[in-house]
Amino acid sequence: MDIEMEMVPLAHYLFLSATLFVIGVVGVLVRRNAIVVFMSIEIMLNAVNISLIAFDRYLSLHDGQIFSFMVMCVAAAEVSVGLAIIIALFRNKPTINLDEFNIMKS
Amino acid sequence: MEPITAPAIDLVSLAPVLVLSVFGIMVLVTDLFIGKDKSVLVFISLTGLLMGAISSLAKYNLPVHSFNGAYIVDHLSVFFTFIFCISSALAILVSVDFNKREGIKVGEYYSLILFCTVGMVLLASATDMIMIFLGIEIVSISLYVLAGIRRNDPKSNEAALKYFLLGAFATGFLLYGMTLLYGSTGSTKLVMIASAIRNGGVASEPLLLMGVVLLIIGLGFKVAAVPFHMWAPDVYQGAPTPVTAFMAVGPKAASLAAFYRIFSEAIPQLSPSWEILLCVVSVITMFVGNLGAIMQTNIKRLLAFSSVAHVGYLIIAIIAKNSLSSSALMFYMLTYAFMIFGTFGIVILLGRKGDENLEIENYSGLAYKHPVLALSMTIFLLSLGGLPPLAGFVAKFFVFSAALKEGFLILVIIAVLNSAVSLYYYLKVIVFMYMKDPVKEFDITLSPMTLFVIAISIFGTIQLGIFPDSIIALAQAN
Amino acid sequence: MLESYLGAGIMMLMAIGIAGGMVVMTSMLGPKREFADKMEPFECGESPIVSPHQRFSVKFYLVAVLFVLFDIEAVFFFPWAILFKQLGMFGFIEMLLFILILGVGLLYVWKRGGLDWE
Amino acid sequence: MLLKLTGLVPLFPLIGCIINGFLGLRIGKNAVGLIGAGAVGLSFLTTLFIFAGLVMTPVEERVFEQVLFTWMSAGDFAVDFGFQIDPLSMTMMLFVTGVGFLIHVYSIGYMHEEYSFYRFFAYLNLFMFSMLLLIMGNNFLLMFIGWEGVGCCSYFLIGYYFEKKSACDAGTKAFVMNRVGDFAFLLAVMYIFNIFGSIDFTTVFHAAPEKLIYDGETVTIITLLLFVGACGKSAQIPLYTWLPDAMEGPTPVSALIHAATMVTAGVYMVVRCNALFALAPLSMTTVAFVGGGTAVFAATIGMTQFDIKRVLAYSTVSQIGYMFLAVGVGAYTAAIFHMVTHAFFKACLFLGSGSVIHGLHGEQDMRKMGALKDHMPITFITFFVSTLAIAGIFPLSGFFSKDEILYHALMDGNVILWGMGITGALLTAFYMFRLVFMTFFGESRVDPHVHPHESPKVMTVPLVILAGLAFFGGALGIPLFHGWHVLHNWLEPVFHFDMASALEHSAHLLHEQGKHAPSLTHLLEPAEHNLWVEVALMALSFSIAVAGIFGAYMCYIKMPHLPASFTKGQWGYDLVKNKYEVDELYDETIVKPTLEGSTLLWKEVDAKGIDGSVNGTAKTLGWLSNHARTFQSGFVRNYALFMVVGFISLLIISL
Repeated sequence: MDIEMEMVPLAHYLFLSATLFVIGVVGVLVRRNAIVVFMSIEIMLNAVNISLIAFDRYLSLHDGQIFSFMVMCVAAAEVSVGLAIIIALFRNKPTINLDEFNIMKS
Repeated sequence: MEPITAPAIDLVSLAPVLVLSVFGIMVLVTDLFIGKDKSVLVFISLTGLLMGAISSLAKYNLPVHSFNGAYIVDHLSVFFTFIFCISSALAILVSVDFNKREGIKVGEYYSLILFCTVGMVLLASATDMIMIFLGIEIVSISLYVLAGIRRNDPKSNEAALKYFLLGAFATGFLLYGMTLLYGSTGSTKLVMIASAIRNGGVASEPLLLMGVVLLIIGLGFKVAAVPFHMWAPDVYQGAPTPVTAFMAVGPKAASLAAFYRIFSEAIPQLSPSWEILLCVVSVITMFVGNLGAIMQTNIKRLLAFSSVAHVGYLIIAIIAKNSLSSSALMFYMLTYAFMIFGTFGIVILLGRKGDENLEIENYSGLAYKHPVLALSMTIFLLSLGGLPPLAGFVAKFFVFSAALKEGFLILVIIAVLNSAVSLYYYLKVIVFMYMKDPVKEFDITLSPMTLFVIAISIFGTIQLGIFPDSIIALAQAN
Repeated sequence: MLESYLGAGIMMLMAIGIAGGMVVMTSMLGPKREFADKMEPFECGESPIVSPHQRFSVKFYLVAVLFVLFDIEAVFFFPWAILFKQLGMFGFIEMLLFILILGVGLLYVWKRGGLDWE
Repeated sequence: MLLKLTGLVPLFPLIGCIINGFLGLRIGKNAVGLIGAGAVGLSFLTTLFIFAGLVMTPVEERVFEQVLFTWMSAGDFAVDFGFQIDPLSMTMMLFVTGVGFLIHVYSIGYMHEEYSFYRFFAYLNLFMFSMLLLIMGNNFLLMFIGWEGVGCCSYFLIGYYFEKKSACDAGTKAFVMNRVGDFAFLLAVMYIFNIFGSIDFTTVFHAAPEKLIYDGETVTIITLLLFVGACGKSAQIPLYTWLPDAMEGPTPVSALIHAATMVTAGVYMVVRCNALFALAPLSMTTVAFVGGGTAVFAATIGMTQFDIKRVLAYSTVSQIGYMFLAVGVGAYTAAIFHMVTHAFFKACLFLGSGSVIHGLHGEQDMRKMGALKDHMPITFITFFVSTLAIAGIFPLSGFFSKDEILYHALMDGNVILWGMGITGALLTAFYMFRLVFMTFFGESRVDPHVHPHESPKVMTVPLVILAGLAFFGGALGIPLFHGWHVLHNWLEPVFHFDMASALEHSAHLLHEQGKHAPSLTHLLEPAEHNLWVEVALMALSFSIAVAGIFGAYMCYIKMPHLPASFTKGQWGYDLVKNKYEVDELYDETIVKPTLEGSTLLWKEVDAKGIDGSVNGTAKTLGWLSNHARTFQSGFVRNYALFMVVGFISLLIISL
């Protein structure tokens, strides 16, 4: 198993992770649907997880695995809170288009 | 395989976290079995906060490292734990009457504040990035819910959504930064990171630096530094007023403590690279905060921008990173807690059901109907503006002196200039209170709890201004 | 010094390029001929009878959220299960505490009525 | 020991403020007045005791520090909350509490009709407290507290008539302009802390010659910053425009804060820091020229005003300019001397004008006054005496103090400064007598519905006392013979500065930096006292004052009669006509150009230039603020975009 892994250098994983992260960022910037924006944020978090695990594997460390567990957990908690907020929002104003939430501004 | 020996567990040093968590759960569970009257929950939460504050003294001979160097009890963390407990207690006290008036009848409100406090204590005591991340998330998630606790109010909803989406977005950056730091130094522990950098054990310098930039973004968002501050005015405006006050003090203090710890303990060696970044952030934060506040007509937005400006001053303490600056940071946050809760206490008192009277115009002529309230507000605002001999001045003086000691002359000049500008908009409110005729009748119910908070805040603001020495001595015992 | 940034720089540029490229490409390459019939929802040649946007009951979301929460907590059981023997009594007690806290959460959800379908 | 009473001096007004502020409405007006004035009276009495104590101590030991508690300490840095009593602060305390007490008494009468009488006295007492803190503080920070405190009280008192929008604007303007000065002051304090590691007066001034290079960059920056602070508080060019506007406040406030005490705080501060200024010749020159310039400039504007209080306000600006002129040429005693006499006569003038306004039921326009001397004799006499004093007529107080300043300006070797001073003296005599003539002499132009009346005793008694002080105050500093100058002998120890050793130190410091120290031995030559020059100057300045008065007489007594004599027709027509032509000539060639020029100065430079720049700054801030607001669009995605842009910018900076 190790031999197979060695064949793919660390940089490739980091590259994948960075790409995913940027895809997430761009998603947040260009999409209007709150749920999709939210999904993009999850992509960012998971991109981070990829780096964490890759670092662990290549530098023979362990903390990153724990870290990624925590990230997943926290992400789940955020999902539930986020969905709850979006549902509460939807009840008052039946839309999830972010551009329509603009009561407060200077 | 070998049996794994149990890691060294030091529950005593974790005492405040445990106590607060237990009380938080207790509030949650009790709420299930009681009726509409939530005063017993208030009592439990206040007891919990008191116990939490006391339990933070359980360790002496500081600093104590525990959990394999992931957790520390030192003067910084104990002092900050006290600030958190005080600010959460004040937040609960101002909420009582507010919630009654506005019909917020959810018991989770109090437990969320307690859980949030747990997160803050973790943040101030963590010396491991995983713990810091957990702390930040516990705080943030509680705040997302608290901001949107008025489920039927579109403003509150919007505030929660904005805060949540942007907060999660910022968390992504923060995490990525932590990952890069971890990847290039091989550890999540702050001390180990520092030693890796010192001993040249850095795998990739560019990744490390990029990690630092990402960290600044993530933490900058949590403390509302420019340009990551834009959520603050909207969220402060939309959230229920006691939550706004709470947000402006406790979580901000906690994030600043973590900010300080990371930058002074993990990556002090890199200061030539990040000093300039933080200087830029600090300067634009001060300017945007103060300039933004000038034109505001809503008191909550005004205070939001003013709190952004205050973060600008506080970042200076992080940049200076000497022993004076850490005690300055602690002292500043303590005084800030009193000033903010005092101000918001009065803002809450002035509101009525369905009409919160948040326009500055509504403060016209307050001095004639309620001279004592107007005087208190004046004291808080002048203290926020840094007028001696009030607490705000001493705090600012401390931070600026710490920076001067490290030779940041220009930064300090800009900061002093900014605090001169800031007085302009604080004065605007005072002008309205003292020098305009009332636009409408004041219909103020002098609720005892809120008055109590205001009284404590007045005492704190004046006491810390005229006799700050004992507290300063505590803050710099390390 | 700058060379070492080169790699990171190229990586960033490519990452941005790919992500941005995908957004730009879809809008550029995708055909955009729009006419009335095309914008109609397609239902086997028939005109649609009801709006396709059916609302799911909020209950589904609630259950989904609760499921996600409790499900993800299970992730912490895996390391414990793998090292069950080595961790011994310490691990066992820790896990009991963990489950206890989860149980309090479950109790809360139950009493709040989160598990009632009707 | 009497000196131990020091802490009580500021305590009394503070207690008065608290009682009046919180219980004022309940205890009734009489009690409020009694407490307000009584508190200041008590602190004046205490000050007298302390003064006696200080006089009894030997000259070398006349510095007494009383530390109440440690205000804050951090690391190696500690600030005490303590008071410093030395001849300088003693002098200030005496006249501040003394004049303050009189003005408090006067206010009881003047403000009696006001609804929020108690509020006024609470502010006034708070002001006294802050002012005493400013004077007595033993370190820069405590001085700064007092400094900000008096600013705050001044702001509240200017805006006392809050119904008037102009009053509010004036208050805000005063506060903001003061903040500019305060900003500089605070920077200077921090700079001092940075260099000396302490902000105690004694420590800093003691260490100054050892740590600072004569004419070095550091000391110049520090002193200039301090001076900018002083400019803000003492209304000097370019930060003076708030003071005339500040006249929107009640008249006793103008007398106490904007004439006698607060506005002279800047002078006090510079004098207090004489050990620093002595090392910075460039700053000294700046101080002198700004002072001299202000003295002339404000005086010219004073000639064009018709509001009785605004004339006095510009006069105050001008007189403080004199004090700075004195400080700038190193004549510290002269500056303090003039400050004291100015406090006497200017307080009397303001209170007198208040009495006039009171008697005319609120009229402030001099064009609607005239011939009041018969209606209000006491006011008139006291006012006249003070006017003579400010105009510099022998042997009144103003004559001696102004003359001393002019003498030192000339002896310092700068004829331009002296010229400024003498021009200012001429203009002062002119506009002050213009004021007197328009108000008390000539035809009555008073609104027929208004019946002028003399003010009650509680107002006139302070006037009489102040006029007496204005008359005899000059005795403090009779010049000519060594040893007669009481004030000089008294203040001497404070201004003692060992220039020789300072130069030695700075030469040493320069040497350490590898630079060559310039030879500055000429600084060490003792200044000689030239008796005859002084006598000649006295005669000159006396005649200048008389000339000014004569000018005013010509313009404002003679000319206004002309239309009336025409209607009466017959007697002495030719004579009058001849007179008229003389007057006309005089008017055309001298008065009119001067007046026009000064009006132009007032309209263009004052209103557009300086006010304009203040307003411009406010506008720019508003504009920036508006732009900052447009970013705050309310759209989540914009905010996210901003974060990303911020990230990229930081990344770029970090490379």
